[in-house]
Amino acid sequence: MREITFSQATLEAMAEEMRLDEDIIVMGEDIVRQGGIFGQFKGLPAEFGERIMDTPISETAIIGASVGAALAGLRPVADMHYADFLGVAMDEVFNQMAKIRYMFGGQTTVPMVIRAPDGLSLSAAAQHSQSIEAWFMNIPGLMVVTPSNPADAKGLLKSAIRDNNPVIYFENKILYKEKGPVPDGEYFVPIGKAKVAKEGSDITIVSYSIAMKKAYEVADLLAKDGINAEIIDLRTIVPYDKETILESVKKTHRLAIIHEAVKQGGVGSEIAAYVAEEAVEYLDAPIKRFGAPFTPVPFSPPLENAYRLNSEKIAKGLKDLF
Amino acid sequence: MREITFSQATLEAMAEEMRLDEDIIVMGEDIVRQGGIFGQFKGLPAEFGERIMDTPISETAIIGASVGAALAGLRPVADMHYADFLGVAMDEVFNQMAKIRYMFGGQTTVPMVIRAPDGLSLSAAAQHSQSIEAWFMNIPGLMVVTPSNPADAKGLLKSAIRDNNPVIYFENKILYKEKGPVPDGEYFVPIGKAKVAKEGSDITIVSYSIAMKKAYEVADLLAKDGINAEIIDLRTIVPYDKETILESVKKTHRLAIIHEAVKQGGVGSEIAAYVAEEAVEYLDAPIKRFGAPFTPVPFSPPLENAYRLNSEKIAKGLKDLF
Amino acid sequence: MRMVKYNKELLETFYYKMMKIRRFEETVERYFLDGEIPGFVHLYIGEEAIASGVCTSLTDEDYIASTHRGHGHTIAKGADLNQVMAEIFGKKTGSCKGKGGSMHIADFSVGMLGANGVVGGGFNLATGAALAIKVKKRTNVSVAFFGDGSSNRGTFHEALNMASAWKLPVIFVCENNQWASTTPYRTTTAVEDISIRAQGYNMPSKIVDGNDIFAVYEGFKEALEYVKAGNGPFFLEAKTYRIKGHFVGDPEMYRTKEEVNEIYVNNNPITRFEEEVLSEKLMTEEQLKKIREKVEIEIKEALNFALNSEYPDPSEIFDDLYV
Amino acid sequence: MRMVKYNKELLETFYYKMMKIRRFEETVERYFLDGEIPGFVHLYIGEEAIASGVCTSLTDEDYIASTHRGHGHTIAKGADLNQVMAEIFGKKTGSCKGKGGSMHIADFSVGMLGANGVVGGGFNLATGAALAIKVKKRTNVSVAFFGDGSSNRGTFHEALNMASAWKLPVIFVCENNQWASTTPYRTTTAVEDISIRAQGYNMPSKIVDGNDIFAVYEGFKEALEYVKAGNGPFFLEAKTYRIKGHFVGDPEMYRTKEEVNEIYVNNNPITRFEEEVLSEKLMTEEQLKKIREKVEIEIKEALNFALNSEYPDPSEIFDDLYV
Ligand SMILES: Cc1ncc(C[n+]2csc(CCOP(=O)(O)OP(=O)(O)O)c2C)c(N)n1
Ligand SMILES: Cc1ncc(C[n+]2csc(CCOP(=O)(O)OP(=O)(O)O)c2C)c(N)n1
Ligand SMILES: [Mg+2]
Ligand SMILES: [Mg+2]
Repeated sequence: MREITFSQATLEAMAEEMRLDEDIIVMGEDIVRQGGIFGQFKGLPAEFGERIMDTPISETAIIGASVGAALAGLRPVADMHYADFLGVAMDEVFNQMAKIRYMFGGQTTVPMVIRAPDGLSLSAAAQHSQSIEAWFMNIPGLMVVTPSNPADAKGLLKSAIRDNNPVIYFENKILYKEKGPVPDGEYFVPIGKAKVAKEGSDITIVSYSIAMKKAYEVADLLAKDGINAEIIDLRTIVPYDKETILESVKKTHRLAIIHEAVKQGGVGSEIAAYVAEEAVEYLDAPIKRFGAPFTPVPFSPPLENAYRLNSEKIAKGLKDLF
Repeated sequence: MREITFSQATLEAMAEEMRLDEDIIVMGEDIVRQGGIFGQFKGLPAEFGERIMDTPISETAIIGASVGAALAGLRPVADMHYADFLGVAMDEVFNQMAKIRYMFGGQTTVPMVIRAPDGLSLSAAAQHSQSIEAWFMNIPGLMVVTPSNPADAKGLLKSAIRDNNPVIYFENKILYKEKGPVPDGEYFVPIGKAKVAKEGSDITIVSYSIAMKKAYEVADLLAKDGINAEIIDLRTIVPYDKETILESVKKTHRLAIIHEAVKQGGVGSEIAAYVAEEAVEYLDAPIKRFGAPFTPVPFSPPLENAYRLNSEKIAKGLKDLF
Repeated sequence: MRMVKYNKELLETFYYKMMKIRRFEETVERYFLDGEIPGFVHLYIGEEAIASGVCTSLTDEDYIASTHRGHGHTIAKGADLNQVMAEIFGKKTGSCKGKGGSMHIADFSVGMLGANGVVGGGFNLATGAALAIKVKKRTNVSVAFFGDGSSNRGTFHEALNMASAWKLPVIFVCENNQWASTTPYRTTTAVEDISIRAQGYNMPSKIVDGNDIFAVYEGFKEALEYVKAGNGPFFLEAKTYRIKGHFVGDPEMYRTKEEVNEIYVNNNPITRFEEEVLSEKLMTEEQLKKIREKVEIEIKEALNFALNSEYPDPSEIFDDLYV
Repeated sequence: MRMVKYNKELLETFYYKMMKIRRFEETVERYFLDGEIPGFVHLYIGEEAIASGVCTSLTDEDYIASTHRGHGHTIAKGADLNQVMAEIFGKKTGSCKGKGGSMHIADFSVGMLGANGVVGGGFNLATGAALAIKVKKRTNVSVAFFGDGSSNRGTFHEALNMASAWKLPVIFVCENNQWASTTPYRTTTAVEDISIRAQGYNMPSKIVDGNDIFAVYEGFKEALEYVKAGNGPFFLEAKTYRIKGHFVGDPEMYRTKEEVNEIYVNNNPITRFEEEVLSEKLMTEEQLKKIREKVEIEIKEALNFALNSEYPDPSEIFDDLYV
């Protein structure tokens, strides 16, 4: 299979879908002239002209107008620049976008996608490094996807654009440059379905997005001790794939969840709670969650490093379960 | 002990603190002329004059200016009207208020309180009925309290106002009119400390705010079957009182969490995950979470009723654990 | 005389729309006070000339975004009255199947994109709908109704700037009813005329007497011409007054009954219309009466429809969340 | 001649502040490109006259709220240069102990309430600080520096309205540098002069040449007088140009080198100042040189301080979150 970057994979998804459907428009800050701050829109303006729009620095208008445009027949893709700025448009996201279909009794759909680049990068500090996907697990009406590699990035973005529900697409900033195999031809990665990324028998590691890299590292470290980890890539966090998780835990009898976001109140809490509710009798060990410490993201490299997930520490923590 | 309403208890807290400290100011929409939409500010304008301020309908300014005022020496209390509008000011809450102390290396404090009336009331529907406290568990830098009765309402509000950290004070709209015993004289309820509201031996029920009523009802129902429930009122959800929870679970070997907020990704997820991480070996049964279904709040009474917590159903679910 | 240019049909439409809203609101008020209507209700009484004067010039392919005070807009836009009434009663037959209620009334089939429980939530929705019109090269327009108080929300600013920068076909209609809940708008709003803010977006504006349906109609027509010519958005400010409490049940401790009554008697948009068309002999009392009777029948029918409809079944709670 | 009224001390302060910022930024740029400075860095080169012209009239008891482009404001407000430099290098000795970096530089000891990674995050902070000044009956002012692009944020609107409705002592200083990152501001901003928006808040405004420190200084003094007299806020727009890329490392594909160079050569606030004071014989080349030398020493010292300081210990990650 050909290898392309995550960023290119998203570009392919956008271009393919935009060619097929004229109703798709794209708006965001600084996406036209330089192709987006991470190059993820490069070339689209040349091909699609006015369908790619530079917005004012007005996040409520970016999301709110996208919702309005969706109600009037378009399929907007709105770029958030940084996921950290979702707070600016939070009312539009949770009180409008997420609720319109339901509170108006199904009269309409809100087919739109928010692209939200997230995660730690190099010392971008407290307001440009966050992963806030957990908030949206608690907000009915949205779908939330979190690709971890180029193939999923493309397949999930295409699914998100085609979906008639509002979707938040969290794309990790460090992943943009990562290369990986991407199928030729048209394909979709279904929303709501997790992937068993690596089969194993001794412990289930659930992860998503950039933390999948750690999951693999941890699995390798565990393998050295003869522990065979199964890795589940959630891909979608709302709705998350309960069946795949349960099935795996029933097989391995141990569970760990790894994400880059803050551990407390994170996605891992929901997954852990779900398993403790539905399959506690299968567990041979405590459920372990790994995520960021309970502080904002610090700037200085040594502090930021201390803030990051650490595969060795995780592996050590997991070995203790055996 | 004298009995006063929750609403009056908050009024006493405000008045007592404002008398002692001239730096406390209060701002919000519609609080001066009619005493707040739930009467929770009644009388304060008469006593404190210009220190109680009607704001424009500008939630980012209400929170943002409160933060700025806190940086310049005041101790603002900002009223959110409805917790549902926190989304409008979410950036101010999570990127400014919560982070300023940390990201500026402890140069300053941000002593302020956000009062956020939340929860279901009678058919207020999707945008005026929400309980969104779980989001803030995932945001380092805040303290979050959730009183369940008049005495705690007063004691926690006084603690919140005195605290030099930013505090979100979620006050349930239905509780305002509830009466309960409130101590005479000055007292404080410490932030971060849960209360064992009822001792028991067979199952631990963790709850807070309005759902505490359900916790008592459920305990009564369980008692009929000879099940003696211990009830923990969290009082504070950030930081939550891990010790009290663990201690109880180690005694009862069963755990349930009840809150009015959406179950998925709720506070219950974090509590359940924490126990599954730290004390799974003490559990004799699955951990049960009870919360709202995964939909926005519907308007029509029969739908809203179906949306509410139901003590019978919860009790039935818990009996199955034995 | 300014009214000679209005043909009979138009005059009838004006009166019909205004009366329909007025009688609808009076009916809702009564049933709310009787405890038959759940939730919050914000009445449009005294402001009927605005929605009616505006929506008369719109078709079902034009969009409106409304506010918490949305019944008037919904009715003026031509929504099915039975369904609107049933929704407010929380019935399964309501426009939103009972999921929305008064604060979330909507009828997408006539381009009514919804009331909004979030003050200022509609600015961006209307702007986005206008963007869709522009992208699809349609000739329609989008209208955002909004209150004086809501003009202090950041969304006002972001939407108006975007609409103007992108020259979108949207008309911002300010219903300046002097009050934002319990607060006289001037105490928290730095300007007397909200429309002066249009200058900050390079947008033309006009102030009209919002209790004079002819003035509203003319002002809106001017806006419509400007916008339809591709010039971008327009700002129309209609000066009016909120006759009823902020919501039904409001103790109204912040103003006197006299102040309100003064306006209700002397500046009532419906009475003014009646007096004007009668004194100008453009309509007869007989004609007006016929319209009132028609309205009465429709209101009664809507009420019966609502009262006789079933509540949704609890199981419907999970319907209509995702596609 | 307009400058005869400026005494030597003031002229020296102008030059000193501007040169200090310029040389600081050039130093930071070099070390950033060398990979020694982590994170994002937005340079203030070409805009020095604004922060310098404004802050010269402020004391440590006056507040400023800054932006992502905050070094100039911080230095002009009198922050300790060593600590500022160390912070940008991520050192423990930095003003924020290495937790903030360039985008979150702050020095509360001189009333500098922080840079802000959120564009438009400062409007409300400055307004709130002004509220505190008013409540405490102090005679100080608060200043919000902000970019042209940020004037499209809703926070701009909410803060300006609140400040005016409450007559708060705050001065909004717009640094209109023609660009919002890669976007020429006029393509997304509906007005040419941002300051026209002040009218929407009943607020006086003034436009000055932001590359002329005398104009900035005078304009700000006018604002200060107005505000200190208790009249409420004032809006000052300084026209300038962003000489460097949006951030260090910006490929700048959206404009030509010629366009930038033109302005750097012909409208450089520092060169303009030098030429003017020399030609007016208000300062000598000798005097200017002495100041430059002083600046050079301070920059070198700050750099050495930063380079020789330690990084924070990983364990410090948990410090300074809660009180
Ligand atoms: C974002 C938000 N803030 C506050 C409220 C509470 N609220 C509902 S209506 C209202 C007053 C609105 O005033 P205005 O915009 O003038 O409309 P009017 O009620 O006069 O029609 C307020 C403050 C809300 N619903 N949403
Ligand atoms: C809320 C928010 N939206 C977007 C950004 C990304 N961003 C950083 S600086 C910038 C441009 C700011 O332009 P302007 O306000 O004119 O300031 P300048 O950079 O020209 O000094 C943008 C869009 C941000 N940091 N915060
Ligand atoms: Mg009003
Ligand atoms: Mg700029």
